[in-house]
Amino acid sequence: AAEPLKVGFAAEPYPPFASPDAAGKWEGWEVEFMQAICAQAKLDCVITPVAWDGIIPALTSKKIDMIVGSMSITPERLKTIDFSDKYYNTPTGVIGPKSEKFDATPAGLKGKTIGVQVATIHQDYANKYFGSAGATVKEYQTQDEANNDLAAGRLDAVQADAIALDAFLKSDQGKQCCELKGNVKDDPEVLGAGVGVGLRKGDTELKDKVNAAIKAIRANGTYDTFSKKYFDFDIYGG
Amino acid sequence: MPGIEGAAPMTERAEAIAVTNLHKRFGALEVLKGISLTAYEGDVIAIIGGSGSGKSTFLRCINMLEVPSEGSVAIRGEPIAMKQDGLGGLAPSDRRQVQRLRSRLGMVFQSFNLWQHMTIIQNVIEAPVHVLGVSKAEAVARGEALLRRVGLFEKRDAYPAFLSGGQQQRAAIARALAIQPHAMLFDEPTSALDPELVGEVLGVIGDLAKEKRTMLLVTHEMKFARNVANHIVFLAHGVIEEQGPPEQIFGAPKSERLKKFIHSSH
Amino acid sequence: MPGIEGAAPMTERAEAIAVTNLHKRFGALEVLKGISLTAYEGDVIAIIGGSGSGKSTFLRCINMLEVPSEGSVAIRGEPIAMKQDGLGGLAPSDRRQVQRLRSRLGMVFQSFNLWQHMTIIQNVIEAPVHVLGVSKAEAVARGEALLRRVGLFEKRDAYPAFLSGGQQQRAAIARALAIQPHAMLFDEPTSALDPELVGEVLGVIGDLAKEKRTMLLVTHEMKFARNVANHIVFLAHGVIEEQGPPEQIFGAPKSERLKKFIHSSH
Amino acid sequence: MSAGEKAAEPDSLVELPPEESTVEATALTRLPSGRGFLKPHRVVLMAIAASIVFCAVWFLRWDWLPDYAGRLAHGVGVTLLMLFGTCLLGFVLAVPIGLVQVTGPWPLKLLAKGFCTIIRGTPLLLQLWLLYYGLGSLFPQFPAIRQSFLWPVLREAWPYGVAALTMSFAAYEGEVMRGAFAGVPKGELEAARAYGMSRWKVFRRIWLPRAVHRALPTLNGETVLQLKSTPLVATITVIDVYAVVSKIRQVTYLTYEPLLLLALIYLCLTALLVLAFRYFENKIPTRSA
Amino acid sequence: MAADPASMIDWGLLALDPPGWGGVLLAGLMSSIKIAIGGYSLGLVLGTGGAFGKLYGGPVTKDLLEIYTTVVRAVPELVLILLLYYAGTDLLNRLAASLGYGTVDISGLAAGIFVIGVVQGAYATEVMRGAILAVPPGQIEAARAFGMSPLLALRRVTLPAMLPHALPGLSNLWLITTKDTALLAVVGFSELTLVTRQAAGSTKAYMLFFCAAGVLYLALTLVSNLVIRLIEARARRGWAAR
Ligand SMILES: Nc1ncnc2c1ncn2[C@@H]1O[C@H](COP(=O)(O)OP(=O)(O)OP(=O)(O)O)[C@@H](O)[C@H]1O
Ligand SMILES: Nc1ncnc2c1ncn2[C@@H]1O[C@H](COP(=O)(O)OP(=O)(O)OP(=O)(O)O)[C@@H](O)[C@H]1O
Ligand SMILES: [Mg+2]
Ligand SMILES: [Mg+2]
Repeated sequence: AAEPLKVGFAAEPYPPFASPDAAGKWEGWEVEFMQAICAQAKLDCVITPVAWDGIIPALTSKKIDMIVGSMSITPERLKTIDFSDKYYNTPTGVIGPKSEKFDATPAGLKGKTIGVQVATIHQDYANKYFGSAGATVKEYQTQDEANNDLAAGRLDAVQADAIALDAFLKSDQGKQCCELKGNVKDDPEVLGAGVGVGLRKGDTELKDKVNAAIKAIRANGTYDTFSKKYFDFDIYGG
Repeated sequence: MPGIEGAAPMTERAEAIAVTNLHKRFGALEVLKGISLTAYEGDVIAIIGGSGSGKSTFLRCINMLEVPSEGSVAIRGEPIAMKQDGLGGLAPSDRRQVQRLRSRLGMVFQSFNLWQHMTIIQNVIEAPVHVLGVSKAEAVARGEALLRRVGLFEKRDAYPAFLSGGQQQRAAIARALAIQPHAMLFDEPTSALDPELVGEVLGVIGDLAKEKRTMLLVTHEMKFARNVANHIVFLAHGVIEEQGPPEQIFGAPKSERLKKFIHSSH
Repeated sequence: MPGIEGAAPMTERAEAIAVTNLHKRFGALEVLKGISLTAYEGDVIAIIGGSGSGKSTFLRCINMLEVPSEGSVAIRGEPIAMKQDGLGGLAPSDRRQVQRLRSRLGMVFQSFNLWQHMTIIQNVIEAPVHVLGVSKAEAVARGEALLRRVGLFEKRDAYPAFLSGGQQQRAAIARALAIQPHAMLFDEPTSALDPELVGEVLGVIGDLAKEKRTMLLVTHEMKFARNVANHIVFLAHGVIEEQGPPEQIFGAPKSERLKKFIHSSH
Repeated sequence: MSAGEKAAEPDSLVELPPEESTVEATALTRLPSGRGFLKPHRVVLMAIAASIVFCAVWFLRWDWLPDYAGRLAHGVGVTLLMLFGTCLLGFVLAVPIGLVQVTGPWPLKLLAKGFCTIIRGTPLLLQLWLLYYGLGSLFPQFPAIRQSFLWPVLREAWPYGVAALTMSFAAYEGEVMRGAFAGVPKGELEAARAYGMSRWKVFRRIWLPRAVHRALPTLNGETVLQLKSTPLVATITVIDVYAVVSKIRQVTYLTYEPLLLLALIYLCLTALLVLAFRYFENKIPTRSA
Repeated sequence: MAADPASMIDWGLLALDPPGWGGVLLAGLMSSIKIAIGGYSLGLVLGTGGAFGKLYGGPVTKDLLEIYTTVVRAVPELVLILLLYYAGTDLLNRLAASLGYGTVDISGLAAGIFVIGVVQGAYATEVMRGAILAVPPGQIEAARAFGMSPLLALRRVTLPAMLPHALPGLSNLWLITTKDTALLAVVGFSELTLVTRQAAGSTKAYMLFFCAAGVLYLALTLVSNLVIRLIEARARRGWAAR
């Protein structure tokens, strides 16, 4: 048999998309997505966790063959690696403490401190629309840290994708303190074209297979079946 | 005691150092077993004795570098206040007093103990400037004069590690002289010196004696002891086996041990 | 040179140490300015001179602890191979040769340099066991005999830091004797000793001389030099100012400097 | 990596050609002089370094650099501020921590020992995290603190970063100072006491300078380690140069170029530190065999 | 919401068997210790050689070592390991391919130990250099005077004499190594830090797992301290008590 295809996952957990359990088994939406496309394309896939810091070099030095890691497709990144077509795209929301009333517009966030995860499309968006309108943008390494600081009162608002925010608002901590202030106005140029599978440049054969598989599972309903287990809205986006 | 047994009429002079019934134990080993000695101003007392007989330890007890296990020490009539330290031993009770008294006791160590991170001149001016509060310019002037006197002026900016043994010893003597001490404690001040320099140091010590400075010196050089001291103390096995003016000690020793000791040095 | 100027007919004896035109510079300071000296087997040569005249440096050059700037050294007729080191100085070219020659040159340092992490007996057996390959049992037996000879047997298991100066010096002598050296280099072997012990060490050195062991000793004790040496070298300002048998040096010194030096030691 | 060569150590004292090692010259430093620096093998090394730099510039992608220059410079500033601030504060704490372990009364000794053990025994990230997310998020619960003048400071992240880094440096360095204090020859301290110096004066004039001098090589290492610990503050939103580079990596998905730049920046900073420490080390010549 | 914070802590998460994460944490700790011992040993060897090279080597050796210690200490370990592991194996594979051999696969563990060893070696070089300088020169001179070869003098005199000076610095390095093993996460190696993050991220019980990891690290430190104290007591024999 051929060598199995090594699929890189970020070793740091990112529920509900991908996280290991204590027995070392990976679970989450992206795990099921990966299994679906591998089955569809008749590929023999194994999950290979790699720390986020080393995931790109692991790809280029062929220690893994593709990355399923909630990577947003942006023009800047396309200069370095290749992406499949998007496989999900979520709206962007803003949350804030229940005690304060404002909405997710530049005017509403004026003078406020907004937390975002570093090096995400949200950071770029927040800088472009809110930062320029008089808000302070603070960068966090992880989403959880930003959420924590919002609960602790060090932030006035947090901007992130709707799924991450939804999970937080449903947690004990989130339920107590915060609420959704609304989704931001879309700007595809900044917010990008959704999340794609990361691939080595020039690996077109695999890219075609993956693209075909995504199309197929979208068409045959597999995609919606496993998505429903995790989300009560359409994660593929418009 | 020198004041009593010395030939010159010394009784009217003030006491410089008075040690009474001094004991020192290191664990089970009793190094000093009850020593009493009074040095009057201007006295030059040489302490002789075999290796390991406790000479260095005795000198170190005087300025409390070793805390005596028993007994008392008085400097210029001022007894060093002692207290029980709770462990069955003694301890000085007034730190400031000890510091004050020490600051006028010049000590020259057997192993020199120059401060390695300072040049020679810095070593010499350290105590005058930082303990006695002499101005730096004055201390340097005086220090340079002293270094010239011991023939080390060209080495003033060298670090101790780069000096010969004799040069280090002379630097240590200059350092002790720099504080213009009331009394000097020399632990083998000439062990690393050649005869010419021994002569010079002898001269320096003689000058100091004329200035009414008291001196206690541990030495192995009998000739030196004979020439410079007005009183000799022979230490053996932790007690003063015999003492007296040089003529008596070297000319007519009484104890067998001293006789043997003196004999071997001829 | 002793072989020529000495009174006894020494020319038929083998050369033990031969130094030719030795120069040593520390930077701009020229400490030794061309010294030539031959010691024949059984010679006991005392090196005297003022502090800083280069006596220690001379001794250290013989076993290459200081690399000479110029000149050559031969041990038992075997010249130490030297080469240019590329920086305009010299360097020994054969490390093994230097090690081999050193292993039979017993050295006693001015500052003892006992190894602080070893007990006295460990210090003494270190070189025999690890350099000469003597069995441990034999080295210990011989070492203990030596320690007894210098009166340190009870301190065999003490660490150097807990010994008095004289005790350390005797330990250093025992350590040097333990390698059964062909020649001994003593840097002030008696500076920290009392007269009684000086006598002992003198005895030891005399014994060694009888065993045909060559000795070079730096000393400040003229009496000692006179008694033990068959040849005296007077060093001044980096050159041999005068040399000869003790009677001549002490009885009829020629140079003004030596006269002054001898005079001051009386 | 050219900064490496710049930091190359000149010959140590014992190796100096004779005409440079007079007693007077030893009081000078061993820092390179123009003549001593350009030896043939150094020229070769520099040529190698130059070719490596050339390859890096030629074969890799650097088009993103101008966009981030400003942020990188700011990041370097934050890194330096964090480094010097915490090292200075940490050292001030380390001295008493080292000292009481050598001479102090037993309660203080125990306290210092415990502090060192706990701080050195747990990851810095955990300490930072406990301080910021643990302790720091307790403060807002108290309206009194929230109203007070301290709140604008407590609300920021950097005070927690400074506190955690300072404690870490103090603990590691305290251990080093303990060894250094214990290593000063006893005789020299005795000499100081024999001249009537008070305990404080013995400490300030003899013990401390001697200990610091002998601890300098280790201190140098600890400072470089501290430099590399500063990136952790990025986890609590203090953006240092490391965080800027991580961000560049995540935005561009470039593998090596930003890391090489980071390496270069750290190299320059380290080279400066090494040179500075070597300068102080050589102020007092030591005779080594 | 329960008022008592203790009741909020789900101790079951620390159970040794899945779904508890206790076993995973312990396995992570063991991996950390293994790597730390490997890397530290390599570092000690490199450090000893480096210190002697720096003090007694020729001018070229000295310069090369200075570059080694400066570069390796300066460059963040993450960068080193990425360069060595990924770029290194990449180059190796290309080389092997052009020579007609198959691909080689360097294990992440070997690469990790190597990188940690090289980094520790640079720090240890400096620590030992300082310690050797602190040994009274006469001690080493005496060894030479008795004809010891440089290696013998090193083993019998210099190393034991410098040990008391080097131990505090070296024990610091050991403690740092145990935590530096976290780097190996980048090459996909599960050690304590990575599994802690995984456990915390999956369960959201950050405080619990970070503190648990802290306790494990602390336990390791305490055991290490005990060993270090034994070594130190032995090394300092012969030092006059202060
Ligand atoms: N700190 C100490 N701990 C244990 N024993 C000690 C200590 N200091 C000195 N001794 C012992 O006390 C005795 C006397 O030592 P001291 O240094 O006073 O002798 P000394 O008369 O000065 O000898 P020397 O002429 O050789 O210098 C010696 O046996 C020595 O071993
Ligand atoms: N490593 C060194 N660097 C610079 N100068 C030195 C060094 N070693 C010795 N000197 C100088 O060389 C001269 C001779 O020193 P040496 O130790 O040989 O003297 P010495 O004759 O043994 O004196 P002493 O009788 O005082 O021991 C002195 O002026 C000394 O300062
Ligand atoms: Mg003594
Ligand atoms: Mg000398």
